[in-house]
Amino acid sequence: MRVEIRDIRKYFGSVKANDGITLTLEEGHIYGVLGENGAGKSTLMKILSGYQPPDSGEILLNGQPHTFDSPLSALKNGVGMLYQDPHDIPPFSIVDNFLLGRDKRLRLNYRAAESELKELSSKYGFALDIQAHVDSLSLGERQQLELVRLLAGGAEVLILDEPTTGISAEQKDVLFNSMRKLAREEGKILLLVSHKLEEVQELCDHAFILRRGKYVGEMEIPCPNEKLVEMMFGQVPPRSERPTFELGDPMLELRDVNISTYRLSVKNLNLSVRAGEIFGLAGLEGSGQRLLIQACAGLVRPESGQIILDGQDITSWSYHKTRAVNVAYVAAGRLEEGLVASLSLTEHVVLAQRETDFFVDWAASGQDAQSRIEHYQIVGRPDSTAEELSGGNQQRLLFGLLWNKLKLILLEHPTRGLDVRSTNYIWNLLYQRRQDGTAIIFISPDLDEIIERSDRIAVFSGGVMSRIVDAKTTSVKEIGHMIGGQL
Amino acid sequence: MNDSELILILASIILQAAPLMIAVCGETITERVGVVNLSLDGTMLMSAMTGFVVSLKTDSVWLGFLAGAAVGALFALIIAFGTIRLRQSQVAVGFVLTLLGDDLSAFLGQNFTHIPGPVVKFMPIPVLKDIPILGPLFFNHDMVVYFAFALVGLTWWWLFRTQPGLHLRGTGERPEAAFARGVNVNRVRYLYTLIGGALVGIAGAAYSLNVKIGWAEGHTRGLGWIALAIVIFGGWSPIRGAFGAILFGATKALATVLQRIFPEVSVVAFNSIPWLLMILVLLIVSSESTERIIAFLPRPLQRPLRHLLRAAPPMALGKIFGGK
Amino acid sequence: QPAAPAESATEDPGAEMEPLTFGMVLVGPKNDRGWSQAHYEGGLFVENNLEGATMVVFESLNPGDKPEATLEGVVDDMVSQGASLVITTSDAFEEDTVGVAEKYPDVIFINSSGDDVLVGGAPTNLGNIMGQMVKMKYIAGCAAALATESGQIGYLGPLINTETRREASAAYLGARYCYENYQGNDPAELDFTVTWIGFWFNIPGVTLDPTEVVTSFFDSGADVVMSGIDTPEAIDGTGQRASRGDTVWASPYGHIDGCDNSPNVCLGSAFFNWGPAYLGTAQSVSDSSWTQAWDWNLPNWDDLTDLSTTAVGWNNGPGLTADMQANLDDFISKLASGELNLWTGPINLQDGSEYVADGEVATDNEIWYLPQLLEGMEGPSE
Amino acid sequence: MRIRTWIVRIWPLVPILAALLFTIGLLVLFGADPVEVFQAMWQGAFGTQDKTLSVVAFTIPLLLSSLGLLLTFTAGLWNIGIEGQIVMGAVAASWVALFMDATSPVLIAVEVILAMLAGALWAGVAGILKTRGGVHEIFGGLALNSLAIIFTNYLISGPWQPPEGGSFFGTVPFREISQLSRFADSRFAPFSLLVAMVALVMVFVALRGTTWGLKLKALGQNPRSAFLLGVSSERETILAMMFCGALAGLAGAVRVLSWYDNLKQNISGGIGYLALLVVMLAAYRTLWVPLIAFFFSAVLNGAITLQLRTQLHSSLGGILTGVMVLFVLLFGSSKALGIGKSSEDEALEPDTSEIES
Ligand SMILES: Nc1ncnc2c1ncn2[C@@H]1O[C@H](COP(=O)(O)OP(=O)(O)OP(=O)(O)O)[C@@H](O)[C@H]1O
Ligand SMILES: Nc1ncnc2c1ncn2[C@@H]1O[C@H](COP(=O)(O)OP(=O)(O)OP(=O)(O)O)[C@@H](O)[C@H]1O
Ligand SMILES: [Mg+2]
Ligand SMILES: [Mg+2]
Repeated sequence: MRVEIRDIRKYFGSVKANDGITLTLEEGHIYGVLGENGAGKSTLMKILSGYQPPDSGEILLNGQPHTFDSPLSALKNGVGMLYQDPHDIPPFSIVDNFLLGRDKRLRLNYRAAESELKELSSKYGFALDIQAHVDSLSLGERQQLELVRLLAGGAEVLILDEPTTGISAEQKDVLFNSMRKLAREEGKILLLVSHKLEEVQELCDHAFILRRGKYVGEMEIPCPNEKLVEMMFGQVPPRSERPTFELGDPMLELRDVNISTYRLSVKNLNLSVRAGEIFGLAGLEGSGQRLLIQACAGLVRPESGQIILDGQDITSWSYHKTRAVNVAYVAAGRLEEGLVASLSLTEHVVLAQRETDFFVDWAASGQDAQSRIEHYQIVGRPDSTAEELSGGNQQRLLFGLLWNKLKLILLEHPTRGLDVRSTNYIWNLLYQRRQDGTAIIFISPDLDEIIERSDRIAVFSGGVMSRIVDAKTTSVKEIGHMIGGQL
Repeated sequence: MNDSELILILASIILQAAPLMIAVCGETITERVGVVNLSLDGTMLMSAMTGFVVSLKTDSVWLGFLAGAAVGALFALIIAFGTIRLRQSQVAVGFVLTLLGDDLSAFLGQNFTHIPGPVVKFMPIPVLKDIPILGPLFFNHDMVVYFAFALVGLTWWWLFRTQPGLHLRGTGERPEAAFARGVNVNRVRYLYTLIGGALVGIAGAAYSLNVKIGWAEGHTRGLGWIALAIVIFGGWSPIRGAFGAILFGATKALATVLQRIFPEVSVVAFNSIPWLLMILVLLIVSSESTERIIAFLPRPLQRPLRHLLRAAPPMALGKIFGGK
Repeated sequence: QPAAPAESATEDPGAEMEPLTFGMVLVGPKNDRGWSQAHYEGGLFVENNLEGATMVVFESLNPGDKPEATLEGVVDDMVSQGASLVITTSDAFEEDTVGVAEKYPDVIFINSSGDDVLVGGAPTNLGNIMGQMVKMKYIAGCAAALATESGQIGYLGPLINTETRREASAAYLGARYCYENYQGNDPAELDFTVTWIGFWFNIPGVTLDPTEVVTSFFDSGADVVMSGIDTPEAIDGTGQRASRGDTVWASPYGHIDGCDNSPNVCLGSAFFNWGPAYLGTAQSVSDSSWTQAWDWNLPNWDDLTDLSTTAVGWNNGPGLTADMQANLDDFISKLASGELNLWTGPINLQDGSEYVADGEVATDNEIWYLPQLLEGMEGPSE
Repeated sequence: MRIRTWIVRIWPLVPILAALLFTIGLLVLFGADPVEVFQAMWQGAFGTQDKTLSVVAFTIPLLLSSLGLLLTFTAGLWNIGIEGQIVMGAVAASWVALFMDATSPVLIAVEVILAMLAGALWAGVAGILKTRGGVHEIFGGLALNSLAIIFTNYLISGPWQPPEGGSFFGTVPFREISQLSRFADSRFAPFSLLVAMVALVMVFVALRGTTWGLKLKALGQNPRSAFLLGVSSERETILAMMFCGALAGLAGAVRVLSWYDNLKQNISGGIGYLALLVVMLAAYRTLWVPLIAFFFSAVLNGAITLQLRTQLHSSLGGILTGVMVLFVLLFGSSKALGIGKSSEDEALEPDTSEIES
């Protein structure tokens, strides 16, 4: 199979997501697709996989032009895509999810489906529990499920959009091995969209680079990272060095805290974070680290134990009470839990104020908003709504709304989906916060980030917290194993 | 009250619950595909009126039901068009249609109130009706009742055992995923919204042609809302919904019986029972505290209890597909 | 407005009699097959029998159906359309009618089923009219007793007030008498249950559903249902029940053609016939001879279906068998001749207390203001 | 382009006209003369001073309820229970009017306050059922509506029945001193208008100029984010409900103290539902609400004379208003129809062309 993408264009109003992109893909290769945020990677992939039609341009399979009116027709022609968030149906059982859209017969044939599932997943080294429901799976398992579905659908070209965000080291290895297998042994074409150059270097043998919707070049892999980065960003962005910082007295202490929901329960957490310290929590989604953060934020009640903030016992305080003593919580989903899509920046500023007076002074608030926009370099106007902001700018806004002189900041995935530039910016903001003696606890799926940014690290696995390791002395490998359960 | 009398009462309850069961099935289908058809109350009034008038003019109950179904589908079409194509709030459009259906049915039906008309033929099933208890309960009725039970079974089978049913549910849970698997989301939504509406229409006609014979202003007022509540209580499952419909019928019958047993209590008091029960039941289904209570019970009990009492709506219910 | 009245006035021998416009305010829809429709037809009767009389109707005047309408507003309109007589057809309108009567002293007002005149102190341009439905209820009750085999009769009551208690009790008296004297049974064994739905007609969610009440009567062993409410659920429900093979009867209420909805189960309907009374009033108003009165009008015993004379009536239903009919006619003749007065003591109230002493006869007032149901009836009194 | 902008400008009128055409069609179908009909309705609404006054008088409770609904709508709540809140307000006011002894001003003050309390409490129940019990306010509200009416029926047929026995039609008329003084023996009480205007201003300010209004807006758009931004969802939800309930209760008081003079069964008769339509037709814009409430009141009052003159079924009024709201809802925004869509709009709207077609 040979795929040619010819002069693809896709505009979203003023935004030129794809602006005349032409690529050629050869059988048996693993291609990397690189580019900063909004470069147009996902858009191009969605077009190739029939999720969106291009405004113009054409796609040739083995020389024949094809137009895909739906992802299914693309799959029928051998092109399948694994989306940034797997397009599966959480409440469904795995088999239902696998069957949806597959056979055309009226009655569902579960037995056949189950055997096919088993066979394929074992073939690619996936361990899937057929009986489970999708929403009980980890992100990695959900990806595996999607892959199996695509392969069963006869995919010859497989597109994976940022597949490694949020999956464990083991799962990543499993994924990459299966990908190699697919390319080398079965001659399939694989496209890997990723922000992580290391991964591209590790897996791919060729990389395309996009910028602001345009094709800017390609490279044979391996090649020096610098070249790639230069192509992606135009110039090499300054690598932010973490300023060393003298830690203060303990700011947050957890004394054998037990938290349990009917999904997961975390047993006797003991932990002490010092003023100005940055504490990283690693682990697969749903391993308990999020519960810890939320317990500190007052979003879940511990069953027992004590949470002490700066000498004050805040155990099972409400979220708002906790917030009032200068604890901030920044959730992962920006527009879901953090910003209100249709409210303007000014309105956000007013809402988030520490003490709000009953009547709003719109003029003053507007200026306040403007000054924050400048200070946090947000691309937007005081009256532009949150949803009009780009991912990174939304994140900047979230930080712009934080009070100053905080005691504790709790972060989930602070830089998810952000490119190096935005990421550095966000972290610099956080480093500045330490000056006020603010303690920072954050969750990240990205082990490099955790090791690079934290002072100390704890790893969660199945509701158990590991011993606390020092970021300077540990390695991705060690953390990876701990995530795997060897605490 | 001896037990033969009890059976009679139960049989009547089933008879009166039949239209409600049909409406609940219809709305369950609609909501399962992700669309809330809030206009049930207005739809049923319109279809009850139309059904009666048509069967009066044509002297055929079947044409009456057909007309009822058509009206139901028409109202559903307005909802579908307004919310899928025009992207308007499903609740808003539905609510306006509710009030409109009420007035419109009163106006169009003004010359047909309280007059005799054709009714569905009684049709006991020969052998089966003589089975002790079950016979009189289930096989001593008419087509409407049999249809209701058949429909409940069929709907369940369609939803949970067939490929189209899978498409249906997938669309209601996660349209973008369904789309990625080749489901034409909006066509499917149109289709099942219309089917659901048609069923609701049939239910309306079933009232004026079988259970509350004839037509009068506001003839079935309130029942549409009840049906909507029962869909929730039924946890979006036709079978649980059918139980809900029968339970509701039972409480109303209870209100009547209680008045005879306690003549000293104010007559009005009993009329409030169904509503109090409605609140209670919805509490059980959707309150967090139920979850806590269940959590206290022994493990083996928990799953079945959750299955029986709790329910979460389809994830994409009421949401417009295509939004970010 | 039609031009007719002008001419008819000239043709009219009785010279100065000018064409009359009269208002008719209904509490329910004019085609409810019951209370309101009977009044409406009474109005039509006037239009047909009084030269140039025209009726202006307003239906469903009640807060539920017409929150935006008030009796006063409606009457203003009617008067401005030239009405010199306004008939308000429910005791719901009692106070408001007094109000408008004072506002329009030279318009005559009739409040049907009200009792202001009886109580006293009503404005002089206000009168009350009511038919002696109790007498027809005797007959309905008797018919029920003649028909029942199970000895259980269900009475579908509207809401509880003096009028409805009066009529339910009358039905019971009739039933008890015939159950004893024609059926030869022990009256103590007669099971006569009243179930009140809570209003004159079905209000979904607020009243009991009459259809369901009827069904539950039959389920609990009754084989005759008498209706006391404005709408025909009783006869409809019974008809459907019969179509399922049960032998059951119904006796509808309020409208002369009440049986039509399903004739063969119908024992006959007790109905109001306002035509004669309203015609009389209209005539006296237009020749300005009207005088205030509280009329509790009697039936025409010679022909209970003669719409030009009787105030209340009884229309035999196809459901009556020959010998039922014979006994019923005999009972009616006894009532007509006055040889039988069912309100002759001893009559006890439901709580057992004596209401009419042995040998005494209840007065109109005692009957009008009956405080409870009677002993032997089941169902709430308050 | 000229024409297009022009279309966009006059577009809002199109659905209204369509609704009128629909109604006219209905009339013709039933052999009525539209001209005569609209004449009659105009007469019925503005023919005489009394009529105009009763249009105003009927507007007031409708307006009060609509204003309340603006709050709940902003908070993303469908307060269908408003009907019951009106009724409970009426009940509370009646209780005072029937049984309390005091001078007129005191009576009125107590009536108004208790009415607002009662309405607020009834709304609060629906609010708590939602926040604590997860029962959607639509269903909680419906149940509470019926319960409120049943409760009234219990009162007027039981404890509060007139001496000559309950007839379910109402209590005895209140004493003069316990009623609002009316303008030129109409049903219009100037005081109530004053109150309504105050309410209007307060709601306007609350929504435009206060953090509370902003909180409600955030809550309505995205409860989760609002909560994390420091909005106490439960508190604000219940508050919004209760303020709405208070205004509804006030409306109920006006019903029994100036429109009627006693407590009747089903005192509201759907004013609450009508108010929901008003707010929808006003597209949730505060300043439009009074106009539309007045318009609705005029249509309904006109329908009375219409029925008297032409014997047409009076549900016509309801049909006209209903169809109007429906059409505006469906075709009101030219954007949704793709007419006069500007390029920015498209940039902001998630692209779904492939699904739309
Ligand atoms: N549905 C849409 N509506 C409007 N603009 C869109 C839409 N989808 C993508 N865009 C814009 O098109 C550009 C390309 O988006 P795309 O998601 O392809 O970037 P990307 O390379 O995947 O970025 P990231 O690395 O953050 O995923 C961005 O500016 C994005 O905002
Ligand atoms: N759904 C949308 N609606 C409106 N505008 C959008 C949408 N998606 C993207 N955009 C526009 O596209 C631009 C880029 O969006 P995107 O989220 O891809 O940012 P980005 O290029 O990834 O930048 P960042 O690196 O900050 O994430 C935004 O400025 C936004 O105005
Ligand atoms: Mg982006
Ligand atoms: Mg992307």
